[in-house]
Amino acid sequence: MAIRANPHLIDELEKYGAQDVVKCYHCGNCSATCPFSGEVFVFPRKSMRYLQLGLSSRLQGNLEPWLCYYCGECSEECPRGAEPGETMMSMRRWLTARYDFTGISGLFYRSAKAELLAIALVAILTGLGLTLFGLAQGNINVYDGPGAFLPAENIHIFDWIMAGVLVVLLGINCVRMWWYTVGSDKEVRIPPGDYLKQFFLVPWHFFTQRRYSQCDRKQPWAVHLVLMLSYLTMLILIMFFLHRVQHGPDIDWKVHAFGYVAAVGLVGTTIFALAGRVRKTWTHYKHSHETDWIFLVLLLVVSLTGIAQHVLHRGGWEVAANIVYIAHMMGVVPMLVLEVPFSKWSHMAYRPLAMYFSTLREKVLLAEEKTEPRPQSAAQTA
Amino acid sequence: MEYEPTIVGFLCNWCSYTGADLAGTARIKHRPNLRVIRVMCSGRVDPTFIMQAFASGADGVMICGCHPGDCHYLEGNDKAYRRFQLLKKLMAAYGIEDQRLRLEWVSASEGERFARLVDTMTAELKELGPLKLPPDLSLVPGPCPDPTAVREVTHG
Amino acid sequence: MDSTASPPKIGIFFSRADAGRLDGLDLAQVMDFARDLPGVAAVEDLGSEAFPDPETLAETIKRLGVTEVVIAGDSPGGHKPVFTRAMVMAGGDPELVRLASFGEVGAAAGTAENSALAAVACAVHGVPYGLAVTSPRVPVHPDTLVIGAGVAGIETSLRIAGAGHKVHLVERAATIGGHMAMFDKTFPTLDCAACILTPKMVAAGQHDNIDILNCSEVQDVSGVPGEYKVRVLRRAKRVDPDACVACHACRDVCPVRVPSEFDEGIVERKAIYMAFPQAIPNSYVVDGDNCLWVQSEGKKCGACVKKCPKDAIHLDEEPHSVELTVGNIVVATGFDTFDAELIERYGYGRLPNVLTALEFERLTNASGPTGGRIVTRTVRRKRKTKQEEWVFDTDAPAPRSVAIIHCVGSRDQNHNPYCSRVCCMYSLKFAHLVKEKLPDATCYQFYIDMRAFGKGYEEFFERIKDEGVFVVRGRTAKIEAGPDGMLIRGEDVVHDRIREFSVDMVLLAVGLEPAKGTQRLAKVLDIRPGIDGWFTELNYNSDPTATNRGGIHVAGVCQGPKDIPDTVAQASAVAARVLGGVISGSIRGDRDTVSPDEIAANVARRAKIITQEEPWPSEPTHT
Amino acid sequence: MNQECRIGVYICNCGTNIAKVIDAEGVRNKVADLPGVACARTYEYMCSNPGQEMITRDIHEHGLDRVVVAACSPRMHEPTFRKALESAGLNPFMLEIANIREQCSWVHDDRAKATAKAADLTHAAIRRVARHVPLEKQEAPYTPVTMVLGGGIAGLTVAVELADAGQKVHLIERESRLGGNLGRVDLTAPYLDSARDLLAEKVVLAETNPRIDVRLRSTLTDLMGFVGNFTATVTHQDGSDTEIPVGSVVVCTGYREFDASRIERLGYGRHPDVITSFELEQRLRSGKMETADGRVPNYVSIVHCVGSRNAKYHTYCSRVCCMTALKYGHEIKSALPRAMVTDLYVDMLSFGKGGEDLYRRTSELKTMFLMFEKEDYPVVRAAEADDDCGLLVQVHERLSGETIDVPADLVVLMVGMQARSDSDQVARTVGISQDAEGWFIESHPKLAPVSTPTEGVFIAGCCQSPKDIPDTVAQARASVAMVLGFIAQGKVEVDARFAQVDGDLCSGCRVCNELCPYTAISYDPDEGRSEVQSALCKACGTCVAACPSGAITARHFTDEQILEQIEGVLAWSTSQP
Repeated sequence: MAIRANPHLIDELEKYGAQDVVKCYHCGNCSATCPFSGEVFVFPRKSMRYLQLGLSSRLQGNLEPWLCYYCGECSEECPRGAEPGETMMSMRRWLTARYDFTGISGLFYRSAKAELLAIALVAILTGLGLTLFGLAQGNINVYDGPGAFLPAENIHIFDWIMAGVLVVLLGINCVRMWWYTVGSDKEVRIPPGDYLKQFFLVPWHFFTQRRYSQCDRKQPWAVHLVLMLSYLTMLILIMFFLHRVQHGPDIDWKVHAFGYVAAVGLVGTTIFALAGRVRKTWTHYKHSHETDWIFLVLLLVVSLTGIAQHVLHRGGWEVAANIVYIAHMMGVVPMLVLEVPFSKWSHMAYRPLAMYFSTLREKVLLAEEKTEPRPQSAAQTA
Repeated sequence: MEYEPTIVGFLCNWCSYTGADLAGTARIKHRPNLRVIRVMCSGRVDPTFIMQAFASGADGVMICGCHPGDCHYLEGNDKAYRRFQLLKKLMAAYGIEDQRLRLEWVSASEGERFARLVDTMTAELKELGPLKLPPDLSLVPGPCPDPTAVREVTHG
Repeated sequence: MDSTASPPKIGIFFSRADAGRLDGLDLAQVMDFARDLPGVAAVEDLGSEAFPDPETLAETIKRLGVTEVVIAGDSPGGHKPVFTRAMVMAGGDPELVRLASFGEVGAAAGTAENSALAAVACAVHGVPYGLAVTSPRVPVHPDTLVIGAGVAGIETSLRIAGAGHKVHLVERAATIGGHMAMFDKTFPTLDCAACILTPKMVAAGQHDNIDILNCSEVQDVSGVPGEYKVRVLRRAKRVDPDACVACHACRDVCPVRVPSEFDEGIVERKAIYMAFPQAIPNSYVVDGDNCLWVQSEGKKCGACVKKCPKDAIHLDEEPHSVELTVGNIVVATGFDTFDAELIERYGYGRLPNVLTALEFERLTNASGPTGGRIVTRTVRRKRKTKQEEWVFDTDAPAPRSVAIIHCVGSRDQNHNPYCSRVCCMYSLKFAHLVKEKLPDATCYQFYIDMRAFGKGYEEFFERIKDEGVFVVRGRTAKIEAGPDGMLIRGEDVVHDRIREFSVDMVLLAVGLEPAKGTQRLAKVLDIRPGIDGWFTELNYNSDPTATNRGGIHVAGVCQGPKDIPDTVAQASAVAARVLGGVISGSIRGDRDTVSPDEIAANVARRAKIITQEEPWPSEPTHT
Repeated sequence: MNQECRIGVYICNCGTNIAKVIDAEGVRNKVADLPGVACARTYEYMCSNPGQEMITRDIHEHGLDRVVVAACSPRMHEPTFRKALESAGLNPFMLEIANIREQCSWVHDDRAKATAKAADLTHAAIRRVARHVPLEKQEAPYTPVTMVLGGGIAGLTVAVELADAGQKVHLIERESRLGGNLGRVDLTAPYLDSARDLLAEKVVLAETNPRIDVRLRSTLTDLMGFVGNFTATVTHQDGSDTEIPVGSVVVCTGYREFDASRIERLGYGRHPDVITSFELEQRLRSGKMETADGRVPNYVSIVHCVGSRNAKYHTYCSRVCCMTALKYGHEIKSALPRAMVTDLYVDMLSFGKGGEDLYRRTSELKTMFLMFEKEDYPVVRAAEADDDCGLLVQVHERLSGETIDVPADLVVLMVGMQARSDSDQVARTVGISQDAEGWFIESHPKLAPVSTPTEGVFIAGCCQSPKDIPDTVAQARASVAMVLGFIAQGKVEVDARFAQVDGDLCSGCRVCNELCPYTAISYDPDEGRSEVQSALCKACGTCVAACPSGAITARHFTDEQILEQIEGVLAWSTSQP
């Protein structure tokens, strides 16, 4: 059955950042350069082909964009300047939008204005809510100090509700991802047992970014890992040790030491990434989508306000600390409710899943090949 | 040793010789039994040449010219064809098998065809075996004349 | 023109879409000039819009009430279809859309401004540029200078000399023949390059009308078209070519070994050498940069002088200049190949059995170091210096598998963006040679598009496939040393597979680049090298061999990559121009002397000739 | 055998071309002792300077009077070695070439048999050369008038260049206007320059230059004579003939386009919106970019290699279609800015100067490129009524491995070039040959790309094989160089090989008079015998073979020479006792 070519898909992807894919003339240099391109998954050329021809069904079921870590070697050596790395990046954005049942992802990716507006709205609501609620309580001590209206345990309630919402949102999207990429494929049937046996891959890839480290260049992986681990550390501190984190003004080294390391990691990597994007130092910093800027700036704002709040708090300037805390929350809340499920952060969930799914697929396909070799080209029989 | 027939080929300079060269440039392999003699036109092939060739021990003779209508000299191949028909009769009279003399059209682009012709004729002659002429039969009266006797007519 | 019809109202639309050569051009001034041309009713600026909307244009055409349209710009042809359509939509005549292409005539006139003005004037009058802007005829000196003695230069020289006119053939190297002399076979007929070229070389060497100046370079050119004064530097050859009998006695005693340029460095030659046995002039020369005697200013060595039976060697010879007067100059400087070391991942220079195309040509050549045997390179240490050296030993093992990689340095914006035009075919030829000489060897071709466009080329490609060569569509990404020879990795794009083959030898189909010194020569001759460094022809389509300077022509690869048949044809084409001028006694002068006023007058006059209101101008012929 | 002959025999190794299959040294040893052989040598490349010098040196040192070279085909290097003999003071006709490369080493594998054959051929050449006699070349004047067949860009270039050099030209065009196929084109690739201006310039120059005699609606129907002295018969539309004396003829008869209806699956002739490239050109030029039912197309699909690179139609690549298709990519986008252009190709042959750049720029216009396998043409079918396009083009797309339906309102078929249907007639008239595809064959692709076996007849442009405008112009001017070479010399050398009648032996039967296709033999009633006019004779030898009195000799192809050759090839290889 023939698939209909869709010349308009490329226009759509352009909004997600695929600017140069039209230039590709399919020499295959990128796929052969990529250290992850192997027996079953040969990319990024084929994905670029799907995009050029507008085969959205093929593209939607494609796991390959998630297998790419954008080390940038393919882009550097591309004879046509077709930016395969950036194209894969934009396909990840597009896929994120496709997985997202709410349609908000797509809206954000296609329109930076919409995303900024949403962030501003959530931030203002948060700020306004906290301030008004505080004023209604008669002070602005949000979390600490006399009469704090939002102590750690209250925040935890909020945390867990938030986490629940996120899990549901992301969960639905992950199931959609599974359906598009693995579930709906009638040709490659994955035995249910394999799902269980290989599930360890999800946390494994999530925490180690193992595959990223296999790129020829280690530095980007290191930066990415530091950022991610710092973020995770912060998350764990907040989710489980918030009352100790917030406690002050003394320094509680058992928790704060982690916090400091994570803060240094967060601020350091964010500034590094921002500077890199401004100066276009690495290949994957050369093309910045609006969402990349928004994400980094937001992260920096959150980190800096967090640090400021912490310093003020330790210094005993409670009022100031509490005001800064509101500002901090104005960054944190949009980050959690918008970025995590609908934008850049969501790839933290999709990528390990993609690794998991791709391993499952690979196993089935390789096993099939053993019993019934696929038709081989002349060159292979040589 | 296996019997290998020897064929004398008369190839016209414009089509067939070029075609045979093309077989070379295109490396179209064929049997090494043909010995080519270049003539300007198949119309130049004198019946004497053919008889001399058989008398001197050739197992076969192949004349190649341009396709009808393509002759570089307009109709030399036509003349060759008519002569060939007469010669066939003469040969039958001498008891020389029909397959031993062929007239074929090979154009400058038919390297492949030329090679196949050589192969098929060689195979046919192998079947036939060596040519046996009556021992007392001499086709050509005497040895060819002394070269000094060739007179050069100076052109005015 | 029909006098009863209402006079035309011409609308001129200026496009800035292709800004390329518009740099530094004052478009406003050109627009002002256009406004004053007869019949011009409107001058519009289209801006840099690449694809204007036909409906809007139709509206504009209607609004302005123009009956004829001229689209002006660097490369305005891109707008022609939309204007034609808009014209029809506006009820006008689609045939009355004309182009004023500054880029097309870019090489023709001196300044960008002049050519732009001329192009606009021509288009307004409906006179093709080539008709209107002709330069005056000037008398021509019958002698010709040909720079570069590759197959192009030799062919041009032979054609001109054969017609009875004197040619000075200047060659930088010691022998004429250029790159073609290095080749083994030529595609697609596979006849040997030597069989085609050496007779031409011999003919050139023996021709009374051809004066070969080897080891020479053009230093300076002055004068005017038809009468150029050329100063040629003749480097010291240090051997009298008339006395030398090529007995090789000198070579045998010379102690200095350096890589042979002719053999692409895969074998060594002495400091006194002859590039190859069939070299023309068939005489030894001394490489002064490496000769011990020359370098020590006469203190060391000098063995060859003593050994020479004919006293032909004069190591103290000094370079000197000669002055030539010529009417025409033909530039046929050819090419150099891409430096494969620039693509690190192919390992050239690091892996001994990664060879460039020219190295392989020499290796497989019957007169090469192994007598044409294809063998792998042996790595060994020099006995004295302990330096590693790579050599081709005749008894070294033959490669069991050979990979040929296309487009090395070509079609790649990181290197040369253009297609080098010959690599596909010579790669196929290599594959054939490998299969012919080593029938058991496996041979792979890695390619992007197979450009087998010439007569018999596609058939050759089919034949190579029939011979069992594996063709893999896809560019190779990297070559690394492997456990068994080398490992080559590339994507087979039509089978969607990564291919990793273990190979013993890799041949890099390196692309062509303008010869070293092209820029300098362009400056000396005052002609223009184009974007990629190749000389710019006067007009891509109609005048592919002329340049902006009268009497200076380009032939062969120096104008752009081409194969041997195309080079020979182009070289003969140049000879036609030269002969045409010499026979008629005059050539066209420089084309950059035309002023805007002259152009307008000229155009108007030509327009009358076209409508046959005026007779064909009789041109003075000089004898 | 003439014992007084001193023959030098030279066996060429041709690198490894010959030596790989033939034991050259063995052949040398075998022939070295033949009567008359004064010296026999082998050498790497006989055609090279040292090789030729070896011959000239031997001629002087050994007093050779005849030379045999066993090497490549005489069509290749006979002139080279003749010159070498001449330079050594020997008559150039005292040479015989044994073709042991094209007709021996290149076509045989069996070393022993090939060596035996090479020895036989060399032996025959030695026997033959012993019978050679010195022949003197004749000279004839050259008429500095050139006839150009075909008024396309090639013919116009030849005419204008020659006229510019002050020479008289007759330009013969079959159609009622000049311009040829280029006249159907609007813009040129890769720079989208105006083809009309390019052509208009040449046409004006040709039509207004008094040195160019343009004859429209005319054909060359007969060409008699020889180089420098042809008589061309031009037949006009009204049936009248003109006889024109010319020195050379340049054939620039061009090509015709492939008939796309032969490939049924492409739907040409069945779907009105499937058009050829020339039809698109016409639409672009007339500004009517519409479908058959008057809609503005949203999708335009271009299919490459129609009739080219296909064993069933034409095996060769038509060389210009890829670039033209890329040009259309731009033109369609310009005329229909909202249309989507798809381009179905096999290999993208954008090889010329500026070609790769055009390919890149066309990609940047979002032209969708789809690759199909050579010979696996796409299938064009009508779309469903509710579709947003009129046609669907189904293609097995190689770079995705998918079968794809490409939407199209207009399908443009890039029809290839093929030889004109009347090219065989032209070939016969001027005496040149055609290859299997009907293109005219050049003497040698690299040595003589515009020459033909008939001296004074040249070929240029697409009648030789497909090529683009710059290559056509270059080739046209290359043939101008050949013509100007003759004009500059003012004379031609007439082949020394012609037939001669021995008046003493001629019985005056006049059989030969009728046979000669060139009317070179005339009967002298006073003397009662026939005579050959050497300049008209083309040395076919038909008369020689037919003369009942044996009175006619074909110079350089005498009976004796050929009979010696027969003896020679058979001396060692006969199966008979």
